[in-house]
Formats: sequence, structure tokens, C-alpha cells
Amino acid sequence: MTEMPLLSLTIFLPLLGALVILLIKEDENSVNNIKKVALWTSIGVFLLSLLIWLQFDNNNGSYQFEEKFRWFNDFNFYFHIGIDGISLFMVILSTFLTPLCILASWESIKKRVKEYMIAFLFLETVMIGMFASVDILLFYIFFEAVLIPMYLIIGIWGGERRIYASFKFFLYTLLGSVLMLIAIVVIYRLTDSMSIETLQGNYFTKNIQIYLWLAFFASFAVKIPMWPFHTWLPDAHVEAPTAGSVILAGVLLKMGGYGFIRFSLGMLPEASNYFSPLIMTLSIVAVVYTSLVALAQTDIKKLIAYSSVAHMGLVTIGIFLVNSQGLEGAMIQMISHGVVSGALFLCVGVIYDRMHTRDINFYGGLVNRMPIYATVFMIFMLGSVGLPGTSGFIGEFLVIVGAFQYSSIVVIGAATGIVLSAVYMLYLYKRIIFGVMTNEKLTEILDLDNREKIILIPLAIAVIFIGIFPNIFIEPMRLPIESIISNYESANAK
Amino acid sequence: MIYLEHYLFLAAIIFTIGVLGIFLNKKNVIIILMSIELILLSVNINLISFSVFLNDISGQIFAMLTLTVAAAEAAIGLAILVVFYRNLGSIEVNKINKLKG
Amino acid sequence: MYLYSITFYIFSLVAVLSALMVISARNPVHSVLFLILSFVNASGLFVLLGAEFLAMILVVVYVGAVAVLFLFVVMMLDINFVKLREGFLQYLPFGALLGVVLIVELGILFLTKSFSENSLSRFVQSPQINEVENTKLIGQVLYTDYFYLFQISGLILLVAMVGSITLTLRDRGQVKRQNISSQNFIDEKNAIEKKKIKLGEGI
Amino acid sequence: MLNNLMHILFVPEVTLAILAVACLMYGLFSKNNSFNKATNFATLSLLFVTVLIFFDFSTKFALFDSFFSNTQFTKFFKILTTLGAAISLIISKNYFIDSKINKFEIPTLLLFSTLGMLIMISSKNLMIMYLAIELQSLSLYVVASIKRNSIESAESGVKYFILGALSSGILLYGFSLVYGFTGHTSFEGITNSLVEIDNLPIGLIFGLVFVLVGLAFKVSAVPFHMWTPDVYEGAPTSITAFFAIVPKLAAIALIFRFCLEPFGKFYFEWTQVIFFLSIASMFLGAIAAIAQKNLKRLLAYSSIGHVGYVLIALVSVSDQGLKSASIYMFIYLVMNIAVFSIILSLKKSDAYVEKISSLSGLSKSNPVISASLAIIMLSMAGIPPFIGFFGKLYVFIAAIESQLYILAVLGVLASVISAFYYLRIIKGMYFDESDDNQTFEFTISSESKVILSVLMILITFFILYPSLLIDAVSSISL
Amino acid sequence: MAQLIVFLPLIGFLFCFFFGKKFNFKVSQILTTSLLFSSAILSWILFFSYIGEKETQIIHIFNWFTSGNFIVDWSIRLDSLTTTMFVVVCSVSACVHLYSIGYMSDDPSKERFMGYLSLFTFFMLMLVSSNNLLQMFFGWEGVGLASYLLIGFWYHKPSANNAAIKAFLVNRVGDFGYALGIAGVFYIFGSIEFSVIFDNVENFKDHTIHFIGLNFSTIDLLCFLLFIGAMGKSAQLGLHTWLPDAMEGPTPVSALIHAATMVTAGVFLVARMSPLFEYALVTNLFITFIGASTAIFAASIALTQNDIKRVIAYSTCSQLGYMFFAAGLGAYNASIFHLMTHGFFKALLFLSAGSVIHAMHHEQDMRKMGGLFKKIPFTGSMMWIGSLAIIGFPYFSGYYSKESILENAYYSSSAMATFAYIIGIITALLTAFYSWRLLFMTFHGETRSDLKTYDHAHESPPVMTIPLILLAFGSIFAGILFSNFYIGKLQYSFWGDAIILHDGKHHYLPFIQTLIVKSSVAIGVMLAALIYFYRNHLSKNLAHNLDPLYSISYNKWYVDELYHSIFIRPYFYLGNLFWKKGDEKIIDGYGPNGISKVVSISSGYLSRFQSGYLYHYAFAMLGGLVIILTWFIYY
Repeated sequence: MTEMPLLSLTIFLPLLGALVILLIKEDENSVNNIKKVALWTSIGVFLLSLLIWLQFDNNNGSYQFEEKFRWFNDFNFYFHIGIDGISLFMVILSTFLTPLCILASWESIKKRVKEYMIAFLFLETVMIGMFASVDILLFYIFFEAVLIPMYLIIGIWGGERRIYASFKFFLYTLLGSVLMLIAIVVIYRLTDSMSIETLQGNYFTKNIQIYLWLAFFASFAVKIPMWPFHTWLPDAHVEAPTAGSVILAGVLLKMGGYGFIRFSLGMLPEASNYFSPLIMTLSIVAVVYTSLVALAQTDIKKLIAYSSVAHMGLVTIGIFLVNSQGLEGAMIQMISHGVVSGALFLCVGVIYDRMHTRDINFYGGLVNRMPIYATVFMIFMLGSVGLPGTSGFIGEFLVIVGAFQYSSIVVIGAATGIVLSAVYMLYLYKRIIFGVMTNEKLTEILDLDNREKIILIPLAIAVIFIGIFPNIFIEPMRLPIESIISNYESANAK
Repeated sequence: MIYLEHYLFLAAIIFTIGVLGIFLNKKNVIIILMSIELILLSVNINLISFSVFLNDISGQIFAMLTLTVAAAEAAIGLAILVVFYRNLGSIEVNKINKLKG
Repeated sequence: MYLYSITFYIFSLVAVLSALMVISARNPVHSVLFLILSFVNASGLFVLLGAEFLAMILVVVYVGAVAVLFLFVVMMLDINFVKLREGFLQYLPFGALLGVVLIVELGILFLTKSFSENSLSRFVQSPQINEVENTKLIGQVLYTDYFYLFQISGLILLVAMVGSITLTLRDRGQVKRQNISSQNFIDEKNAIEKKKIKLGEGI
Repeated sequence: MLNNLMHILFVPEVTLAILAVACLMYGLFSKNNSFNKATNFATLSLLFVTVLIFFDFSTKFALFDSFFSNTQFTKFFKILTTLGAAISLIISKNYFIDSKINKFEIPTLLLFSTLGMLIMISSKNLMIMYLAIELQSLSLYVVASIKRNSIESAESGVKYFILGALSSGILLYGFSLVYGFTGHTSFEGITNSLVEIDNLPIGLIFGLVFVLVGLAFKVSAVPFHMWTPDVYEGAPTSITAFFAIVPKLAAIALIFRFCLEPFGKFYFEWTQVIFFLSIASMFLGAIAAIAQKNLKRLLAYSSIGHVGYVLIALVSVSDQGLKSASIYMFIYLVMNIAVFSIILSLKKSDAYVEKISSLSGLSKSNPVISASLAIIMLSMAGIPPFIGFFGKLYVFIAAIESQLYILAVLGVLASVISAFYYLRIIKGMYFDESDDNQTFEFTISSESKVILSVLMILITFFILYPSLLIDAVSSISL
Repeated sequence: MAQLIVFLPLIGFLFCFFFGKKFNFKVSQILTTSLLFSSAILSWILFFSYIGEKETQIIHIFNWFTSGNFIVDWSIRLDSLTTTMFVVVCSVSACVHLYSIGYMSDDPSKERFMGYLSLFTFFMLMLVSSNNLLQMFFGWEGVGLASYLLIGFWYHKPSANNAAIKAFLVNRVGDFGYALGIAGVFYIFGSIEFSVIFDNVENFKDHTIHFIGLNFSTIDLLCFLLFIGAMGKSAQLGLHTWLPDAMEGPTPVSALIHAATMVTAGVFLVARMSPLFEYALVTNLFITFIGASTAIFAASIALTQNDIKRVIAYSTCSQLGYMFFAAGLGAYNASIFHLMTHGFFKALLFLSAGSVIHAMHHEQDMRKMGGLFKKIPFTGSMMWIGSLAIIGFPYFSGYYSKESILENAYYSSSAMATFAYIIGIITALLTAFYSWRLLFMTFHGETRSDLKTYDHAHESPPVMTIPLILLAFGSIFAGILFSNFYIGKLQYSFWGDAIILHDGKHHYLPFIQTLIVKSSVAIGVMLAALIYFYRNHLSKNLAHNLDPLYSISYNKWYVDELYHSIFIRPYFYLGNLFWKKGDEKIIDGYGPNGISKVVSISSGYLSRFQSGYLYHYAFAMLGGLVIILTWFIYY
């Protein structure tokens, strides 16, 4: 290959940036340099990922930009990376959100800036690497490595109960993912291969599939998170610093959905079929239950966290419908949720930076002082609500369309979620943005500054853009998704 | 008639007594050391009777080695005991509980 | 043959009883003495088995050295024996249960029929008299076949010695030792120091 | 003859024995600074022996054939042992001097102990096995209580000694049964006498159980682990480091060889025992550690947990298991040395750090050290991409290949629980604000520094070039 | 041209959104208004071009998204239905834009308001011009959004916020049905394009579908789901509660959204989908029933309301009921015609009311008005025109459309039709009553306002009166001009394929029925005159004497209270319950926290077990040994 290893470059560039930061000695003067290095690295990565997108061939359903070399001599474990239409946008989502996160932490992170930036860049490497892995074990390594920076980010720069939250986050997700490790080893023993590419299909007998599926489920259900494995999420979100929440909601939750598509559907179609009623039940419960819980929250971040659970419920419904609407809907929903909830957390961060509280009752009438803020918040709120024309709509609606073909109960459950999401989001918006400013402390609050505008406006554009031109995002994933579906159908037709 | 079993069972009894001596004793570490000697004695009975009944000398060699080691063990055990006694002024087993948890 | 049996039973009974006394005697000195008794009886059993060399060194090593060492330490530590009596029976039920189970299981192993039928049926019922006497036999193999074992056991004794000395040797720093070489190297220059003493001040 | 004599000098064990005695002499007759000199001497001896083992000059030398086996497996473990011993001497030298237990006997005894371990690893006769075990443990009993003016040290010595003696009594009883029921003390003899038997007679089962219990004590598998936390805590830290690093290797190698060589055919019997020991060790190691406040004690439980994982590899009774265990022990060695080299150099207000809580604020004053410690902890917890993950991975591969699904699943669950306390250490360093303003002091000799850096690179970047280790163990067999 | 009509308002909105603040507010006002007027003029041109027979035309813009065979395009479907809606929407919107310049003259954020209005118009046009269900849904929710924004325009008023949220949420409930309907349509027909659906309806006539455990006729079910959406948007009985509250928004908003355009979207949907609804026999009955019930229900409430805008709002609701029962009976043309005329006269009424409010310095309570005709005669006469139109005074626009609906009801054979017919007549009476009640209470009789306000009352500026004139023109003449096309002889050529037309010529009601209808209207007017003009005290007495009835009507049948207690309170209750009990107690308590508690307890237990005593350790070791031995003995 004479071409540039574009994908590897994208994966490891952040690490390089982290290394550079490592060499900078942290003192008052160099803090800015550290931030700048981090920012420009992540922007560079974003540009690289855009380059990948540009060169991406929509008419090729298999992996592209593949790089592969043998790694462990004694078993078939390769450093094998590549992306297809499913992972493409997950990668871009990661690269897109990271610079924004770094920018968002510009002012709010005051202690240990160096470690913070290193953690973030490391996190970026790991996220991209995970989505780009074609080897299962490689995937797993990245999948777990995510925990490390996130644990630190929550634990060091988090809020009051950060220790509880970080431990819960770490151990809960670890608990899920270690079972996946067993499943991976079992797969390896049975097939002597660890390549996602070759394992797509129906390689195992149904019995084995069921066990493997459960192991993968343990991992992804916690990660995504599905009800009743969701309780780590609100805690983690609330305690994490703004940027941490953004990445958590924007990218890390997607790892679960991504895993479901790749592993559960792709490799274990019969078991997926067998378990899909379970998934549907849990998802519907998640949608309804967490929507209700969200309303009762008094902490803005917690509310958004619960809304994430509900939205992810729709994603899991979509995935296990296994038809093109459902899957593509789920994918779009994931992308959209990544942008929207990330943006919402950033919005919360904006006022948190100013007032240092996330109590909903503290706020009110912000529109009087912060009209621009109110406007962008409105856009994200609408995206979250799933208003047509925003990104949220496409995903939700496709899931509903797909769900109708599956079962009436499911579709009603999913659609209920859409109604309920409007309830808590509008109620939230009303309580913090609208109304008369009653709290005296708020009277001096400032509207978005330029930095915050730079953060939020691209996100707002993305929300609208995805809503109006979703085809750009659906096109690349069409072929891989179709192959998953046909594979699933042929497996279950037997 | 006396068979091998008798010797073995005798050894088993002494072994059990030695073992009991270790944890029934609450007060005196020296008794514990002696119990260990009893255990080693039982092993020796075992080894020698097997050796004789198997008509194989290596068992007796083994027993000899065991004896040697037992002596060394006793020496070191007593030395440690002395160190302990110097620190605490007592050799009560009950008092050996600074380290726990 | 009866005599053999009777001797065996006497020796073993005494050995077991004295072993019991070792762990239950209140005075550690008695314990040591019972230990000696137990060992002596065991060595009698060894003689019965025809292992005379071992019987002998058991007496020599154990009774002569180890047990005396025990006695020595017991005396040296100067312990209030009265205090050491208490608490023996506290855990007796558990201990006894464990002991009984252990002995029953070993009994099952050695005394049930399956044992004699199964694994040891090929053994003769009484000790064989060897052509070569026991001590000679040991001597023949100990320094040939088992030479390295012998060496290692020597190392073990060395370690035991080093260890014991390290642990117990107290360098109190109060003992004044004669350093001959330094005495020899002394000459008048540094042996005597001249000092001027001011009047009425002393050194 | 002379040629033979030359050869015999290059038998590592013989060399080491000679060097150990030489070390004793050297220490005894050197005037001042004898500890320093003896330690350096011992370190160099160990390194020299490592080289000897590595180049294996004595393969053709048949003198020890009936007692020693010399295979890839023993070679690997011997190298680890001598290297581990050498490194642990290097990293603990400062500590010894600092806490005024600088007796030249310590390196000497540790040399003897290492000698015992080497013999243990390659012994293939019950007698020599016993002697070797005693040789190494007697030395260790002494060094555990070497800090004579400390109650803790003495207590740990007493406990270690009494329980160790009990265990070796049990072990010996088992040996006597094995000997009695097979008529042999050598592994070959035992194997040969069992060739025609299909079911292990109950007497041998008993013998096996007694021996396994004795060995389980040496590897500190639950429920024969009780000494470990106390001894680790009570012994001087440098000794603890040695305990945690070196004897485990030998004991693990021995339990593997004992189970797989003479009784390999009857794995059905002994795997039952090891199975439960493994589960119990993993879970107890994980759960009990959570309540600990002392770093050394915590590491003791952590090592108990690690032993549980290695035993999984034993239960799998396969070449893969052997390989996995070798990899695991190597990784265990690496991580433990790294951890102890930090603990042995870290002081807070003139006292060595032993409490977990006193680590708080370390990340601010010593970012590099705390980052290293954090990485080691994550690695111990088995979080990729650090080296510890691969140890666990290999063990699980072995388990799955032998279809030990239950063990594998329980293993990962235990690893999640254990992650908790490893995280707690990170939490202490990073999340907690320092409660007092006492400063940390990190004094480390330049050799230890080099070692620590090499190990940290190994731990962190092992993932980049795993072949080094993987190739080394790829052809391992008994 | 159609693109221009649709997208001009969007340009207006974008301008206001991005640059509104940068320029003087007048720039925004003038720009949006002129864009809207251009749209309106273009739409009239388009409308007239479709008056002759003309094929349905589809302008494809671009593919929105494609997922599997779920293909959604951005496109414009042009037929007479669309053009009708264009005309109504653009004209009313243009008038409202113009009117707003005056009405909002003292509001600080005019450009925002104008922007929202344009945005709304854009969405509405998207809705009516859509060629598939989903683009329609885009417009559908879009107008919901715009409505939300506009109702909550005065964000400092809590009531406005609540009303805005209520409007959005109630609409969402309807959209829930609509979304399901779309999904269902796709499931059945494999497409959501109108033409595909209409072409295939025949094939699914007797098709049944399994839904939530029951078997339904497919088309009935789909239509029912879609109709739920329509109910929400058009504020039909059950989902009507948002509409009166929506009057919290500025009056032009009420005129534009809650009278003339958005609320008619439901009717439009039914008409648009008429080929499908045609086969939904059961659902049609339901629609008729709901429509009729809404008509009389809303009218009954309108009788007693005192807020001038609320009266008109309920009247809107009631009129929508008319449209629906017409649609339910299959008289889509009548329904749409009424939609059109209603658009004009209701906008007129609202804007007039706005003018009154403007004159009275934002006083909306009719009890504090009276005698205003002398002060603002122009507005008063506009109001008169609107009222005459709404009660169906002959030759005013409402006359044609309402009459046509009643005719259809009369001539339909089903029992439901009869029911609807009777309701229709009663409602006509009530309509007349409350309309005149409004007129009398506001414009005639003695003034009840404080004198200062009364004295300051003045006629509105020309920017506000010109739209009134335009709308009055529409209210008067729309019937005369267009009835032939919509419901008369030319209906076939006019409608073409746009909606389903039922057989036959235009029947007129039998004379006796006409008499009944007209006399009921007359009675209504006379009663109002009696009670509110001639005998002022009578109203209070009546209210007192008919108390239960009066209270029910005055309190809007207690629907809001009912909803509050059966939906909102349990919602919050459940939310808290799930959070505190479900998440924190059960899931966390038995899940992660529980496990960690168990682990740490057992950890403590284990470390207590590690007692430090040697004999315990030895005991444990020997215990382990004995257990293993026992295991092997019994194994």
C-alpha cells in the first residue's frame, strides 16, 4: 500500500497530541499552550475524518480503509481496522464532538488542565479506535480502555458525588463488558477467527448463539443503557464535567448500539431473533419509564440523562426490528442523539459555568438576558423532541415506521416516547428559559460569548442539517445494513 | 497380627493429635512447636513403615531427611519465638493478633 | 507373634497417650518430657519395624538435641505457667469434631477392607528381614544416590544456623572487646595527647 | 573429571549454592558496610545465575537427572525467579538501609531461599521437593521476622513459621502416603506405577489431597491463604516485596509440575480441588481486599486473587494452560515489582507510605509516580490496554479451550469486584484532596529508577509488541 | 411559481432570524409583509389557473431521505385542493402580517414576531403542498412549533407559557396517532406518496390487520389513526383543550393560526386523504360523531365565556366540528369550502376582536366593554360582517358553506347523519346566539369599562384596517364567487382528482328544512338580542337559575380539571414514584448499590474472619483439608 494509512493516522493522532502535551510542563503560562495543542490536534483529527468521509465509497458495503497486520503470533489476533458505513459516522461523531468538548472545557477546567487534555485526547483515540476495529478483540480493548479516561474525567473534574458516580460508571460498565470478553474468547475458540468481517453471518448453532448473545447483551445493555441497567447514567452524567457528559452521551452510549448492530445482529442473528421480544419489552419500558422519571427531575443534567435513556430505548427498538427503516432509523437516531444531547449538555454547561448550579428551580426567565442562548437551546430542545426538520425526527420516525411492521405494541410504545419526550423537554425549557427572571442572582447573567457560540452553532447547524439532508448519512450505511438484514433473514428463515 | 495398617493408623492418630494441638492451644506457642514435631513424627512412622513394607530403603532416607529438617525447623521456630518474646514479653498465642483484618 | 503384637500395642499406646499429654499438659516442661516419651516409644516402634538406624537417630537427634533445646527455651523464657493454662477447652468441641472427622476419614482409608484388598494386598504382612542390615543399607545409598539430598539438608541446617543466630544474637554494644590489631598499631604519637590546662579550669 | 567439575560449576543451582555460601563469607568478613556489599554481591550472583540458566550450559550434564528436570517450563520460571529475586533486592536495598535492618544475612538468606526455589521448580522427586521447599521457607521465616525490634515483624514471623510448618507437615504426610501407595518418590516412578491403574486408589487420593493442601499453602490459595495478609503486612516492606514476587513463582511452577507430571493422568481428581481453590481465591482475593486500609495487606489479597486466576490455567490441564500460566506469572511479576518499587521509595513525612488513605494528594505533588501507580493498578485490574489484561485474557483463553465456562465467568466477575479496590487506590491519589499538607518524598536509587521505567514501559506498551513474551512461552511444555 | 409561494415566507423568516436584530425592525416588517403579499398574489394567480380542468401537478424538489423502500421526497403537489389552501393561507397570512405591524407596534421584539409568522406560513404551506404524508407531517409539526412559539410569544406571562406547552403537547398526542397512521400506511401500501396510496386503496378494501391484539379493517384503522392527528390539530372534542388557551398569544396569531389556517389542517388532511377515508366506513361514522359533538360542545361553552377571544376560539372549534362532520359524511367539498369561507370570516372576526382589544388597551373581558360601536364604528361593522358570515346569513360566504354541509347531512342516509344534522341545526342556533351576544356585549348597550379607557378608545391605524377590509371582502363574497366551483355545478371540473366527490347534483334542502335552519339562526340572534341588549339583567338571572348548566358551560365542562386529575397529576406522581422508588430504591437498591453493599458487608465479614489468631488460621486450613477429604470420600 502506497496510500497514507489514513485511518491509523486518525486514530493515533490524538495520542500524539497527548504525547506532546505530556512534554509541556504545566505552569501558568503554558496552560494555554496545552489547551491549544489539544484543540488543534482534535481539529486536525476532525479534518482527517472528514477526508475519510470524502473518500468513502458509498457503493461499497464492506470495510474500507482497511489496515491489517498480524499482531499476536500465537493466535489470530490482528491489528485490523477499517470502517464501513455503520462505523463511519460514529467515527465522525467522535471527532466532531471532541474539539467542541475541548473548547467547552477551555474556561471551566481550571485544575490539572494537562491531565484533562491528555485524558480527552486519549479518549478520542480510544473511541475512534473502537469504532474502527474490525477485530473483535481489538474492539474489546478499545471498548474497555474507554473506561479509564472517563473514570478519571468524572472522578477528578466531576461534581460532589463524583466518586460514587465514577465508581458506579466504571464497575457497572466493566461488569457488563467482561462477560463480552468471555464471549469473544468463546467465539475465537469456535471459529479460530476474530475478524468481525468474516464472522458476520450465522456461524454458531442456536444454543451457542443464545449464550453468546446474552454475554454481549450484558455489555451493550449496560453501555447503551437499557432499562433496568441505566441507573449509572444519570449519576455519571450529573457528576461529570460538561465535556465529559457530552462525550458520554454523545459517543459512549453509542458504543452499545453499535455493538448491538455489529455483534448481536451481525453475528448472532438467530439469538437476536429469539431475544428480540425481550429487547422490545425492555426498550418500551425504558422509553415510558424514563420519560416519566425525567419529568420529575430537578437537576437539568439528570433530566437530560434520563432523556438519553429514553432515546436510546428507541434506538434499541430500531435495531432489533431488523428492517432497513428500523436499523437506519436507529443509526440516525444515534447520530442525532450524539449531536443533540451533546449539545444539550453543553448548553447546561454554559449556565453551569456562570451560576454553578444545575438546579432547575434556580433558573427561570433566562431568555430575558440570554436570547441567543435561548434560541440555540430551543433548537436542541426541538431536536431532542424530534421535531420534523431536526435530526431527531428522522431517526425516531424511521424507527416508528419500522416498528409498525414488527408489532403494534412496540410501535405504540415507541410513539408514546415521542409524546412523552415533548412533555419533559418543553417543561424543562419553560422552567429555565421562559418566564420572568425571579432569581436575583441571575440578573447579571451574560449571554453566550464567542467561544460558546463557536461551540454551539456548529451543533445547531448539524441538527438542522441532518434533519433536512439525512440522505447523506443514510446513503453510506445502506449497503452494510442491507447485508446485515439479509443475513439475519436468511438465518432465521431456516 | 500387626499389619501395615496398624502402623499407619497409629501415625494417623499421632498426626491428628499434632494437628489438634496446633489449634486447641490458646496460650503457649511452644506447645504448638511441639505439635509440629508430633506431626513430623507421625510422618516418619508412615515413611518408615512404608519403607519396610515396601522393602525400599528410600523411605528411610526420606525419614532421615525429615528428621534433619525437623531439627532445623525447631531451631528456627524457637529463634523466632525468642524474638517474639523479646518484643512482647509473652508467648501467649492469644496475644499474637496485632495483624488482622 | 503375640509378643510382637503386644510390644506394638504397648509402644503405640504409650506414644499416643504421651502425644495427647504433650498437647494437654499444663506445664510446658511436662509437655516436653511427654514429647520425649512419645519419641522414645516411636523409636521402639521403629526397632520393631527393623529400622534400627532411624530408631537410634530419633533418640539421638530428638531426645538428645531437639527436646533439650525445647526444654532450654522453655526455661529461658521464664514464663508464668499459671496463666498459660486457661482456654484450652474453649474451642474443644470444634477441634474435637474436626479431629474426629479427620481420624475417621484416615481410619476409613486404612482400616476398611477396600484398603487391604486394593492397594496394599501385594505387601507382606510382617516385616521382612533384609540380608543387608539397615544401617549399612542406608549408608550405601545416602552418600551415593542421595548425595545431593544430603547436601541440601546440610544447606538447610546452615540456613537454620544462620537464621537462628541472626534472629537471636543481640549485639548489645556494651561488651568491650579487645581489638588486637588496633592495639598493635598504636604508637606514642597518637597514644598520648598533650593538653595545656589553664589554671583553675580543669579539662 | 576436571571437565565434569567445570560443568558442575555451571549448573545454576550448584553455582548459586556456592555463591550463597560465598556471600555469607563475604558479608561476614567484610568490615563495614557489609550489608551493602553482600547485597551487591547477591544481586550480581543472581544475575549471573540468570545468565547461566538462560544459556543453559548444563543440558548435557546428567548428574542431576533423577532429581531435576530441565525443560522450557522450568527454565522460564527459573529465569523469572532469579530475575525477580535480583530485582527485588535492588529495589529494596534503600529501604533496608533506611529502616536499619541492614544485615548482610538478609541477602544471604534470600540467596538460599532463591536456591531452594530453583530446586523446587525443577525437582522431580518428592524428597528433593520437600527439601527445597524447606530450604526456601526456612530462609523466609527468618527474613519475615528479621526486624527484631518490631512486634509486627516478629508476629508475622511466628505466624508464617507455625502455619508454614503445619503446611509442610501436611505436605509431608501427603508425600508419605504417595510414597507408600506407589512405592516411589520420583515422579517417573510414580507415573510408572500408575500406568496400569485407571482409578486412583483412595489412599493416593488422600495423599494427593494432603500434598495439594500443602502446596496450596505455598501459593496462598484460599482457604490456605490466611497467613498471607498478616505476613505481608507485618514483614518489612522490602521483605514483603520479595514474598509477593518470588516464592509465588516457584510455588506455582511446583504445583503445576506436581499436578501435571506424576498425576497428569488423573486430572479428574485434582482438578476438582483446584477448581474450588481457584474460585475461592479469586473471590476472596477480590472481596476481602475491599475492606483493607493497608496497602501491603491489600496487595496480599490482590496476590491471592491473582493466584486464583493462575489456578484456572492449571485446571484447564492443557499446553495452553501452561503457557497462560507462564504469561500470567510473568505479568504478575512485572506488575508487582513495579508496585513495590514505588511503595519502597515513597515516603510521607519521613515514614514509608503504607496506608491507602495517605496516598491522597500524591497526584499533585508527584504526577509521574501517581500516574505510574494508577497504570499499574489498572493493569492489575485487567483493564486493557495494559499488560494485566493480557494475563487474564490468556488465562481465559486456556479456560475456554478446556470448556471451563463457569470458571471463566466467575473469573471475570471476580475481576470486576477486584477492580473496585484497585480503583480505590487511584481514587485516593487523584480524586481525594490531600487531608494534610505533608509532602511526599520519593527517593529512589538510580538502578531502581531504571527498573521502574523499564517495567512501566513494559506495562503500558506491552500491547504494542507482545511477541517478545508470547514467543518466549510459545514452546513451553513440561 | 409554487416554489416561490412556499419558500418566500421562509426567506422572510430566515432574514428575521439571522439579521432581524441587525436592522431596524421596520426592515423586517416590510420585508416579511411584502414577501407574504407576493406569495398571496401568486397563490391567487395559481388558484385561478387551477379553476379550469387541470391535471394534478407534482413538482419534485429533492429526495429527503430513503430508507429501504421508505422513500420521502420534498415535493409540491399542485391541485385545486392545494391551491385553495394556498389562497386561504397566503391571503390570511398576508393580512395578518400587515395587521401585525400595527397591532404589535409597541412590542419590543417585532422582528421576532414577524419572523415567527413567516415561519408559520412556510410550514403551513409545506403542509398543504405536500405530496406525501411525511412532508405533511413536517409541516404539521412545524406549524405546531410555530404555534408554540407564537402562543408563548410573551414568554414572561406564565399563562402564555403554559398555554404554549399545552398546545404543543396536545398536538403531540394527536401527532402520535398521525405518526402511527403514516407508519401504518407505509406498512400497508409500501409507500407514503399520495398517488401510490390512492391507486392501491381498492386492493385493501377488505383487508384486515391485527393491531394490539384485535382485528381491524385496515383502512378503518389507518384512517382512525390519521384522524387522531387531525383531531389534535383541529381541536376536536377530547383534544380541544389547547385551543382556547392558545388565545394567550397575540391576537394576530389567533387569527392566523387558531382560526384560519392551522386548525383547519385536520380538515385538510381528511380531505387530502379522502380516497382513503372513503373506504373507512366505521371511522367515518366516528368522524361524524366527533365533528358533530365538537360543534355543539364548543358552541355550548362559547355561550357563557366572557373573554372576547375565547368566544371566538370556541366558535372556531365549533365550526371545525361542522367541517369534520361534513368530511365524515363524505362531503369533502363542502367541508373544504367551509374551511375556506371560515378562514376569511374567522380571521376577520379575530382581527376585529384584536382591533377592539387594541382600542381597549389589551382588555379582553367583554364584561368590561360595551357601547364601543360609537367609538370604533369601523371595527364594529367589520365584526358585524364577520358575525353575519358565521351564522350563515344569506349570501354571506358562511351561508353557502354551512348550508351545503347541512344539506349533505340531511341527504345522507345514515342515522349518524341525522344526528349530525340535528346537531348542526342546534349549533347554528347557538352560533347565532353567542355571536350576537358578543356583538351586543362589546359594541352596544351601555359601556361597562372605566371611562378613561373608554375615552381613549380609538379606531385602529390603516395598517390594521386595510387587512380587515380585505378579509371582509372575502367573508362577504367568497361564497357567491366560488360556491359553484366548490359545491356547485362546476365541482367536478374544479376538483378533478384532488378529492373524492360524491354523486349527484347539488340538492337544496326542502323548504321546510331551510325554514328550520334559518329560523333557528334567527331565534339565536333574537335571544341574544333579548338577553344582552334589551334586558341586561336577564343574563345574570338566567345564569343563576340555570346554574348547573351555566357552570358546566362556564367551566368548559370541567375538561381541563378532568385532564389535570387523570393525566397530569398521575404523570407527575408516576414520574416521582419511578424515580424515587423504582430507580433509587429497587433498581439501584437491589442492583449496583445492593451488590456493592453485599460485597462490602461480606468484605467486612471476611476481614473479621481474618481474626489474627493463629488457631483460627490453622483451623481454617485444617477445615479446608477435612472438607476436601470428605468430598473425596463421599464422592
